[in-house]
Amino acid sequence: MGETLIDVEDLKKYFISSNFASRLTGREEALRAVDGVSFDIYRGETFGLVGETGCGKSTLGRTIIRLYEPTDGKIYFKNTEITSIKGSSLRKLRKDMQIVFQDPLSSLNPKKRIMEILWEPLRLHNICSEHEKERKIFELLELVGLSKADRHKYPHELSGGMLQRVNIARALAVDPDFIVLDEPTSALDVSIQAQILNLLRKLQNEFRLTYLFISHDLGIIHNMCDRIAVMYLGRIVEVGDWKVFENPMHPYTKALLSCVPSIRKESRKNKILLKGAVPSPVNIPSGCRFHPRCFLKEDICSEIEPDLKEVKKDRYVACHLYQ
Amino acid sequence: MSEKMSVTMFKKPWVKDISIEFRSNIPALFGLFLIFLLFFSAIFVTIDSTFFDRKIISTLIADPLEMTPDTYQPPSKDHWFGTDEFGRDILARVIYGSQTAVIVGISSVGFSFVFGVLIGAIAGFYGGKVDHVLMRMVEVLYSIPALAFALFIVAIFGANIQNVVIAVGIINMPKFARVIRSEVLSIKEREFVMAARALGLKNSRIIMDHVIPNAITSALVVATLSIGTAILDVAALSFLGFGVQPPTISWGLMLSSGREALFIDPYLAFFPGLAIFLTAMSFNLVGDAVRDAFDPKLKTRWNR
Amino acid sequence: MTDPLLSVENLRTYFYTPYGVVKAVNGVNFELESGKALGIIGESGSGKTVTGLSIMRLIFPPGKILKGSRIMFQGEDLLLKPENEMRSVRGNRISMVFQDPMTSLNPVFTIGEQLTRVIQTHQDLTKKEAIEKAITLLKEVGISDPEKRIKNYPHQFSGGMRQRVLIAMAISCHPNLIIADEPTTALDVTTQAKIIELLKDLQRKIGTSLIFITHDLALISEIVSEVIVMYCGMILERGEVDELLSEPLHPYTEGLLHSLPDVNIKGDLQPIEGTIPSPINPPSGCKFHPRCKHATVECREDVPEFKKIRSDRYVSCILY
Amino acid sequence: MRTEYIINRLIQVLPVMLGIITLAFVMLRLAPGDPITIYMGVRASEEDLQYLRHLYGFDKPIYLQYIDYLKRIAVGDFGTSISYQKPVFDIILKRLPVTLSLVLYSLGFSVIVAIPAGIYSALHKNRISDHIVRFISLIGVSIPRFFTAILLIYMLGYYLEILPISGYVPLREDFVKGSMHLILPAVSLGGALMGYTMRVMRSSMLEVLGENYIKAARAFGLQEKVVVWRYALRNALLPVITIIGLQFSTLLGGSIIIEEIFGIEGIGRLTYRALLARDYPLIQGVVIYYSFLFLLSVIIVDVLYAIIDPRIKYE
Repeated sequence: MGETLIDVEDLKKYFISSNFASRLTGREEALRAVDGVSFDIYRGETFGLVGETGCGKSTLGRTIIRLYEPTDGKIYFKNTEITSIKGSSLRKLRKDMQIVFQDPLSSLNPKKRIMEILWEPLRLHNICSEHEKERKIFELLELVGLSKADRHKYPHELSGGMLQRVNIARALAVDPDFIVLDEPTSALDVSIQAQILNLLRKLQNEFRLTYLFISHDLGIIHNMCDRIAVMYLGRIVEVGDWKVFENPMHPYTKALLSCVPSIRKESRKNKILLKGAVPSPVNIPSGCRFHPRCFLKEDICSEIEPDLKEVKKDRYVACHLYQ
Repeated sequence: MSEKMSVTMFKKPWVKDISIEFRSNIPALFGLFLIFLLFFSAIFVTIDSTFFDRKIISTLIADPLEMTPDTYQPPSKDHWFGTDEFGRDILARVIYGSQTAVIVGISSVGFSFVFGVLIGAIAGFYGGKVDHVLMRMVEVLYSIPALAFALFIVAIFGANIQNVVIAVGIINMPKFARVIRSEVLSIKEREFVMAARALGLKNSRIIMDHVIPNAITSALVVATLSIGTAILDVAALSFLGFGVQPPTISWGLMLSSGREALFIDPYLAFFPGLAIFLTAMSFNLVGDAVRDAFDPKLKTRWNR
Repeated sequence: MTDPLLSVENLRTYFYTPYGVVKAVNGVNFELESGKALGIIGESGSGKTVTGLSIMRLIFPPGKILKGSRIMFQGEDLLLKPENEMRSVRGNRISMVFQDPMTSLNPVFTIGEQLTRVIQTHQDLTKKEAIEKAITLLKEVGISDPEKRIKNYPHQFSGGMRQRVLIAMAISCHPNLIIADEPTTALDVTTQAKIIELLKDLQRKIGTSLIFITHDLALISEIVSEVIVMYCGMILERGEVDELLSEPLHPYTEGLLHSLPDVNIKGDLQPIEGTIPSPINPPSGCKFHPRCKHATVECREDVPEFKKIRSDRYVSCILY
Repeated sequence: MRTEYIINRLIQVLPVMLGIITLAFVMLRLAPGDPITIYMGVRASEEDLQYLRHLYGFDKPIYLQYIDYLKRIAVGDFGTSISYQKPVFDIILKRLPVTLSLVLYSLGFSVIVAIPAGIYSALHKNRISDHIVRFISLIGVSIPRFFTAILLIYMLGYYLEILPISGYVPLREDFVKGSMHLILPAVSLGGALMGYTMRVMRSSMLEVLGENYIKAARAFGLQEKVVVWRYALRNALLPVITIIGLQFSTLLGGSIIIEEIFGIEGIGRLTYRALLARDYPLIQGVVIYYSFLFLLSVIIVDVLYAIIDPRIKYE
């Protein structure tokens, strides 16, 4: 495999909810959104992060690019630790890492025209001068498949798909190495979603981008990603390449994959229906956090939390079945 | 096709929203008309006293020392609104009073606006302890009855126009702070602020460029609605003798003196009261319309 | 052929907004036989939800169901019924399950109160009998410990559980037809699978007909036998589900299928070009022509006829 | 759980109360002029002034005065009024029933009129009756209280001679007569609250009627009266309670002007007199009274909330 671009070690992000009364009574609650995850992302790949609502995948993505302060753990970018850099060095880092969010409309300031939105990063990082502005913005618009005339529009005048193109253009403006794609197509219709996915793939080849692709849609993840990590309740339970889809190892991955509907009759498998609902990240179960819903549970599962271990080449699983 | 048309016709989204709202809202148009009238008369009074050497209206205001026999006249052809205890024309005094109302109303709301928006934006954006301290202070102001608090200020520091403006400004300020804070709290969570941070913008820049421009529309709505309340508050202070002092003409004072002669000449109290009421009502009508125009909840999904 | 359970004829539902008239449903025809499951598929703005609401007659101003539309249900036209009679149809003979279980239950009443109220509205039962019935229903939709759970408030349930409660309400009077409007869109895949299993089970057990509205092509194939494809308020294609998905006739359906990042396809997708048209100013002629590869001048001018190609297979396209 | 929630809210309110009390102290000390001089007038000898200053504690350093002030408040000693020469606490207590009955009457009047009207208006959106209700609420929020009072006095009191135009009869002595005396003041005072409550009730009802659970309830064939009066109303009342709670202090403020106009010897009028006379102990006492009533209104609103909204106890 290629060179490591991002290295995350035992990263944690807790949200502490506290108010005056809870401080008095000393009962502050910690929402453990990301609870100790480690993985590498290689240069030029698309690393997929898949999981259900509330599993912490978005928080993880935002913490890696330092939009949230990590609670614990370490993040390395190009072999430099960026876990707690601040001020101008953090601002410099912003040029290398960008993000595209789920909701294309709310990702754009409604009071600004497309041109002003795209000019902001260019000006901020001194990428081009005032008189090159028009040319550079045209370039960006063309790159993402928008017309020049669109630059005078306000976000509310564009459709969802076009807005997401603007968001991608803004992220590309600073010429980053790494982009976090946080459910970039889940607010879009199927026919538009495919256009955006193709665009992202084209841009990746053109600029040697590295993607962290966050999604709950296994179809998209399978289609887009070189390697994937499956998250459950703040932890990664399985990491591997596309073989994860062919031969899932962790019981949760198995269940998740079995539940994906398919248009092909022959690929409709027997569904593994999990019991109960996902527990709250405030009260995480002891031992393996999946054990209360697991269909292959053993005694040890409720006591000891399994580590993410390499069980075959390039396949990591956190489950007692494989330890 | 419609997209192209809407682009050329309405460059700015809020212009479109407001024009659509006002086109179908006749009461709001009426309110707008009354506000126009109010401003016109306030400006007219200034022009009249500056350029015409008090010629036009001053003839309507008799010198109090002359004690004309025309005291307590009911409305007539000469005096449309009647005359007061000194025989002064009430119509002229109501017109003069518009100037005080406009100046005091707008400057006190300006005071609330500036401080309220600042406090609300800082509290909302920074959150945590800053938010806690600022909002508790605002809550203190909110929990004392507004009129009582304004009275305290004016009674203690003296009844003059500046103190009235400040007092009314302070009591209306919490509204702005609260609205802006909650607006900022929600804007802060919107992805475009997150994206601005991801681009590397400084906090101060994010507040100025992204947060305040988006929160300001709701502050403007509160401002329009507050001018009405501010005018009522100012009038209440004047009514109690703690507001603008004579010889400045204010509707509250006129109403207060009209009250004493209520059973002799009801018109004396009626017309200034009506003026206060209509002014407050106009600002409420326009404020409601502006709010409806900006309310995202009222917009349907085909409004793109 | 026996009379179908439901037959929608020339349904047109328009919304008169300040920005213009939105022809949300514009001439929709279909029938549904008793005990069958029909899928309505479409992207946003296709009119699929409004179709469902029109059948329930839950269209409020500025929306209006136009004259000339007919919704024949068990031999009577629902659109001609007085409102109070229509009310006894809703929840009783036709039920609806909505998209968002988080907001479809009243937050200030217990599950039991809400469930028994629906039961008592349509059935002549005492309070006690209604509670018993509620408990049985909750058990039927897979909620454990229903005796205790009926005293809980909606916020104490997860999304999947709430959808189960709503399904329990929908089946409480053994309706002849259930309209499920994207019932699993707000849910996770693992929860979705459980809800779909439940719906299939119940449909089999009580023999009710089902209209399943969704934007998810893959999902629809798992639950319905027949499907109609909607676009801009019109039906473009109709057919047996596996056949329609394996050999789509209409270019739009074909495009949708090629857009789908299925677990089995890797690499570039072949999306439909262009954007979904504005609902206020839809294209002339065939609504799909601006995005269609095969579009001709004719497509721009005339709405193609909705033709029967072979048994149970209809399409609205000049190619056929 | 609910009691815990209410206790939590109380803990949050206490600093606000302390803030109000402190603010009153600071403002009075910042004020130009000396209350003793004002009270005694220019003729008083310097010795007398010194004595009185000492007696009322005005000669101590500010921070000691503040500590003394808090200590006294803590034990319920609000000092002696300079102009009345009576304990402040007794003066306020004696007038409390007067103001409370006025405020409660106007609260009752506005709520009883506004809530049904607001609901009716929401249910008949954009019909003539809706426009009438909205127009009335617009008048309510736009008209100055004292103008309403003057109009009512002139028309109902003077012209038609239906109702008494001034004075107060304790309700305990003669309920009917007392109530008659309170009608005009209560209506003038409550007009604005009525207007606000009406529009909040209307808009909140409209908003709730657009919620998914209402759509779902209709889809399940529930009767329209059940949908409106049980399903929607209970949810729609929440913002109304908030607005009434917030507006409660406005009623207290308005009572100053209304009691003055109608010659009712309540705390509003007392506040006015205390301010005119710069009676510091009395002013402070009145401020404490206001903050106490504020606290009370917060408790009542929170209890009502906890009763109506089951989600509260888990937050």
